[in-house]
Amino acid sequence: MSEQFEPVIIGFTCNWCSYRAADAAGTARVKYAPNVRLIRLMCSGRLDPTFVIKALAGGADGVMISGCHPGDCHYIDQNYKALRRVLLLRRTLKGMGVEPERIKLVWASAAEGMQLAHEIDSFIEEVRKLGPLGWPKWNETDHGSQTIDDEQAPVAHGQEAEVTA
Amino acid sequence: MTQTKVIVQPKAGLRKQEDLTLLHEVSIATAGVSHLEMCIQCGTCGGSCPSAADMDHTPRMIFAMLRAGMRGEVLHSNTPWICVSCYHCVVRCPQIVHIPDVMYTLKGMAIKAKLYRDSNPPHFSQTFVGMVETFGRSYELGLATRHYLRHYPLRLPGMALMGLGLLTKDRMSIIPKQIKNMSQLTAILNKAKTLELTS
Amino acid sequence: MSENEKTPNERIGVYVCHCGSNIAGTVDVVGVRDWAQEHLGKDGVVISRDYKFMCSSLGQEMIEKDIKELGLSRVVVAACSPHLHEKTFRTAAERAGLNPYLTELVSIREQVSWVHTDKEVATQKSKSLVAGTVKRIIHNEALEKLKVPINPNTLVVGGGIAGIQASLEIANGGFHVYLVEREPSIGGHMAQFDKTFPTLDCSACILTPRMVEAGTHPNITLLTWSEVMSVSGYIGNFSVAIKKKARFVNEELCTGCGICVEKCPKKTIDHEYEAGLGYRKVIYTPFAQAVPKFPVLDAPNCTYFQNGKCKACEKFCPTNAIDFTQQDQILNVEVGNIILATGYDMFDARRVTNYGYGRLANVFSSMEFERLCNASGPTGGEITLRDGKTKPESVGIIHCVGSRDKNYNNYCSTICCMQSLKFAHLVKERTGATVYEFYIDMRTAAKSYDEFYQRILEEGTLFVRGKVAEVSDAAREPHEKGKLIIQVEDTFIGKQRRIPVDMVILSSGMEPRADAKQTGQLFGISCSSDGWYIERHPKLDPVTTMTEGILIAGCASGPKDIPSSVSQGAAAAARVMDKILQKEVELEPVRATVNEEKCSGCRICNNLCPFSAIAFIEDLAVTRINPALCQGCGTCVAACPAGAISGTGFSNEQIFAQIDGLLMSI
Amino acid sequence: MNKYIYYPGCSMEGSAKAYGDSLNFIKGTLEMELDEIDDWNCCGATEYVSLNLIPAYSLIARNLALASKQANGHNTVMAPCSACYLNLEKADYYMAERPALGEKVNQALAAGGLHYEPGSLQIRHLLDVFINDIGLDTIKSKVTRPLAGMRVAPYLGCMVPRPDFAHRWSDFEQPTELDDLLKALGAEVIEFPLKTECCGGHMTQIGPETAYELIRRLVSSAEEHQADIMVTVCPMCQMNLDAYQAETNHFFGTNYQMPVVFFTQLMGLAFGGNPKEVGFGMELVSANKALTRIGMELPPGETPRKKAEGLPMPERRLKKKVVEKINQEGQE
Repeated sequence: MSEQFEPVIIGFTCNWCSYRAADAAGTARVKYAPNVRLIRLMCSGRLDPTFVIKALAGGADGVMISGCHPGDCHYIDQNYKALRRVLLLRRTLKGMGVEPERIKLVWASAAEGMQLAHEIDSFIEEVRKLGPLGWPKWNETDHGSQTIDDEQAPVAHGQEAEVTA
Repeated sequence: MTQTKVIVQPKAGLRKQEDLTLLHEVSIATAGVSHLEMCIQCGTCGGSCPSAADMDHTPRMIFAMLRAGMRGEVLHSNTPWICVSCYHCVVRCPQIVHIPDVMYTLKGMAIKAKLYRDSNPPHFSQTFVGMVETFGRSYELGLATRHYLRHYPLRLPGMALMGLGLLTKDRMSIIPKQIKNMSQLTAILNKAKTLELTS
Repeated sequence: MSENEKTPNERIGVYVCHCGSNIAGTVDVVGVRDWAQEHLGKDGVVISRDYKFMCSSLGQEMIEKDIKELGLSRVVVAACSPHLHEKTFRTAAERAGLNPYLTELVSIREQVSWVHTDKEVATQKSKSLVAGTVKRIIHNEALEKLKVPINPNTLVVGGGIAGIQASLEIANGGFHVYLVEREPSIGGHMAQFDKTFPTLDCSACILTPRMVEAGTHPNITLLTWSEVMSVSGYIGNFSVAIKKKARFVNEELCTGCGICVEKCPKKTIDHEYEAGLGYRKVIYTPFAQAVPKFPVLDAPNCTYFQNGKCKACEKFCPTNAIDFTQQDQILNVEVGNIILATGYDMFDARRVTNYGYGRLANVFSSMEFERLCNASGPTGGEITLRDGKTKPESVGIIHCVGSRDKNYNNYCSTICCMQSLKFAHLVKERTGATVYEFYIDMRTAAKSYDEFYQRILEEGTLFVRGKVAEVSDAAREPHEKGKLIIQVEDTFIGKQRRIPVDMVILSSGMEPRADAKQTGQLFGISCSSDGWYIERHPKLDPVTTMTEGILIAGCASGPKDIPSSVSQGAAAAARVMDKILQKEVELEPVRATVNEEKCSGCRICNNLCPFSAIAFIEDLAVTRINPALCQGCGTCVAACPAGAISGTGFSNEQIFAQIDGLLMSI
Repeated sequence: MNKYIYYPGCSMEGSAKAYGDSLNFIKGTLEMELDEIDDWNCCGATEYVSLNLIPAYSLIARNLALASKQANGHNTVMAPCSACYLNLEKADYYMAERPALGEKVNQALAAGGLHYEPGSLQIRHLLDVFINDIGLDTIKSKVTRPLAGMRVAPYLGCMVPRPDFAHRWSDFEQPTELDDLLKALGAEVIEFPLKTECCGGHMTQIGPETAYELIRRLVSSAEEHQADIMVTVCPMCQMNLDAYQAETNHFFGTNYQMPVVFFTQLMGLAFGGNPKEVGFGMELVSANKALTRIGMELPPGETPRKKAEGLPMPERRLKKKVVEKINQEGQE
């Protein structure tokens, strides 16, 4: 790993638009930063807030949620529900002392591999600016490259995550 | 205006072999995003240009020559100097190439490389800029007389008539105006001259 | 984290694919293999192998062999995207007696080797992706595919040549088709053309028989002057509401004799069929060969509807078929598959103001010119200037109008070159005028297309390579007076030319339908950034979409010429019949189920389901989900505060475990 | 009261004095408050950019920096000169489009204790302000002496409708704003096909032969359409067409006598000003003949186009609508 902080991003994609956008990016050989690891759901509406908490608790520095563009949802309008949840979640995290900017919602149609790659890159840069998410070491899945900053990591986070996860 | 083909003797600043960095060099030295790389050679620019008839190469050919790295021929061409910046080409270009801005860049490069063929246009620009750098405003009377003295001495009488007309009709001031905070402007311009657009 | 810490008693096989150098070029495949073997043993990985082409029969056999001999209970294949080969490997596993849903694909090609460059980092990412899936798959359950019966009826939307072709193929196959067309007649754009390239046979001559066949086919219900209002359901079982717009003509009584049209006293400009170049009566059949033959009354323009007088049509109708009281009616039909052949719009040349269309009288759009040439058109096939009399002596044809231009449409409309060459021929043939063609690149890439180009060259058409800068009526020289001047750089001689002509034809490109996006949303499919519908796969699956049971054909998915539109119509029909003949369709068993012990009956989930698969059972005070209606999006699963709903294939356990895996320190 | 940060540009006090005077005359009538940028400098015309890029843009940006210091509440900079307007607009746009340029220019400005945040100001041309802020209805309502009987060629030139970064104009090629305004004054506006063709710009200085041809095209076309007078919105255009018309005649052996004035001068007349106070008499090709047309009881000139016959024309539609539609789609 290089000197600069390399954030770890967990990305949730829907099966129909955004995961296929990732495929499209691949097929078109669009290059983007390797910090992101994608998890496929059927729909962004499946996103359970605890997934995000769990990811952050587990050592991710940011979480990207992506779905079809509003109106294009394969399940009519479930991506709106994802949108609502994300907004709510950002507020909750703020309350927990975690920067809400660590969560990003991205709309990407199956054709928008280029755009998705671009979004991923810019999000990684944003998170890199925020620096590592300072959770206390709380299980072996903690990410290697992390530096622990006790002040900004109230123990409550760990517990909260424990409970929800 | 002569339509004769230009034959360029290799001189200082000229390269005989292809110079594949030329296009990029011009592109980044241009204000804004030039899109120069995107040219599809459709000729919309050359077709739109109101002064194309007087150019030895149409803008399209210039872009092809840039690709071919023909530095000498491009910088020696009169094309950028004939451009009247009417922006017809820009709004019609299917690839949105910022053509007039590229032309400005080429003029600048030609002056630096001393490759312009007709000294008249660069001198006009220099005289104009000279005025601006001394007064902060352009000074039409001084500009006109100086420039015409230098390049159209024989026309001057005829022009003088017009100049006189403008003067008597109070459309040309005899004394140049100067801005108050000249020192500030000078400071800015001096600093600016040390900077270049490289990325 | 209990569920992740339990040491699994599963036996997992990991298979890492080189994909030639596609993966191996950027990822240390062997490294990944060994790492999985060493570090994922505690998760149950008993064997880890690599192979050059895992999807080859040899690769598949290797996996099958291991399943049998090593008794694998889970298989993880690190290769390409699941959308490409998930089915391949799941079927292989099934052959070896393993439930297909116990095999998962890890995309280390589309998501790693093709998008990253640094080998070390790429390898590391591949490892964590594999780890994620290994930990996830422990929680996978054996699932059985759901089977639902297929309704053998098909809905075809759009009565252009593609839609007609699709309908006929299916109808001839013995299945019923509802063909919906929003115009008064089927035929689409092709019905407006005069000749068709490259063979120059008359469009009507080859199209009319097909139209008649579609109109009279016992297996086709023709619904013209109709539009789809709503669609619900899923593959095999769509229910569709169709609005049959009031025709004000009783189709039972009307014989199509045309007296009403003849007697109607009012003319109006025909913006649809005659492309604004001709007139039609207020009660009209768009053209002679229209199918069906019943006329339509254009109410907004009708004198009777405007001021209560006239009724000439009614007076003269011999069968009393005119019915001013007719209302729009809604038809509900049940179908198993839907083919969208919604076609294209012509690019509006007025947008290119420097070409003067709409300002300069003798600048014509391509569709206007088609009508000008057409024997049934406003001039009876005479090519004239806007005054309707004068024959042009010189004509300029401009290619790429609105196409290949970032100011309008970025794409090539593919047909315009051939269309323009056809125009050149027609002008020469009928007027003997001097013809200029202004093009950027000549694109004649299909069977006997370039030969046609050769023929036009031979006919003496003057080709100028250069995108026309402007068409103007401002003469500079005496010989330009009263002409249209085409100003262009002749890029072969590198000089600007001003060419005076009498007539200019703008070869406009194709655009997605103005309402393509709304229509797409109606049927649950999406558009590309250009606005065309997206195919499931641009090469290998061009007529299906991401939505099962919704197919596309013709120009709905992008500019096409007649041959390709016809083949796509037939292709879509074949796909539909294959589904129908299977009698039932297998649905992914990804479904949500309610654990009624846990369900508190809070009803939070009740309003979340867009497919109304969730029903609340009053007397038990619990919620139930109808697996046939559930599409498996999982929204309710995520919403249930009691965690009573679980989504097969994407359970919380699976996701949590995958997250742990992905975040494992490598 | 519409308030604007005002960038006059050098020529308003010199060759385009008539422009300046007439603007001063009408601004009261139209309730415009012009707050001149304190100690503004030349925009460099089209000359400086061709010598040295960063200084050229710094020169322009100094004005923007000064303007933004002056901007309290109202952040619209209005320039009546096309070249100035375009230079300011371009500097603002390119500094944003090309951050590298923005940085460098601000480094230079810093040497003078200044800074400009691209995008913080709205740069607009006088005509745009008349049409879109004040509005044709208001302008119509102020007309006390309709210009009936005067056949006017509306000449916009290049640099106002192009490249139009902000999509303010109805069209790049055939915008109708100026026509509409002149019609509102009661003038008879001809269909002038060359309304946005080039006047030759600085070519009058460095390549007169090129310029003369362009001037000829414009003047002859205006004459062909029997215009009494040409109306411009740009000092450079007025200078070239008016002051160099004699030269052009001399060069081609023609004898055009086409007066060229600023649209503000006609507005002044229509608002009741007398010719002198709105700058008439400063033009080299006298506008007297055109002036005599006003007030005289002339039957309205026969309508230029006869009733359409033969095949119907596609209705003509402004591009603006389409542009808006496309923009909306863009935003979706």
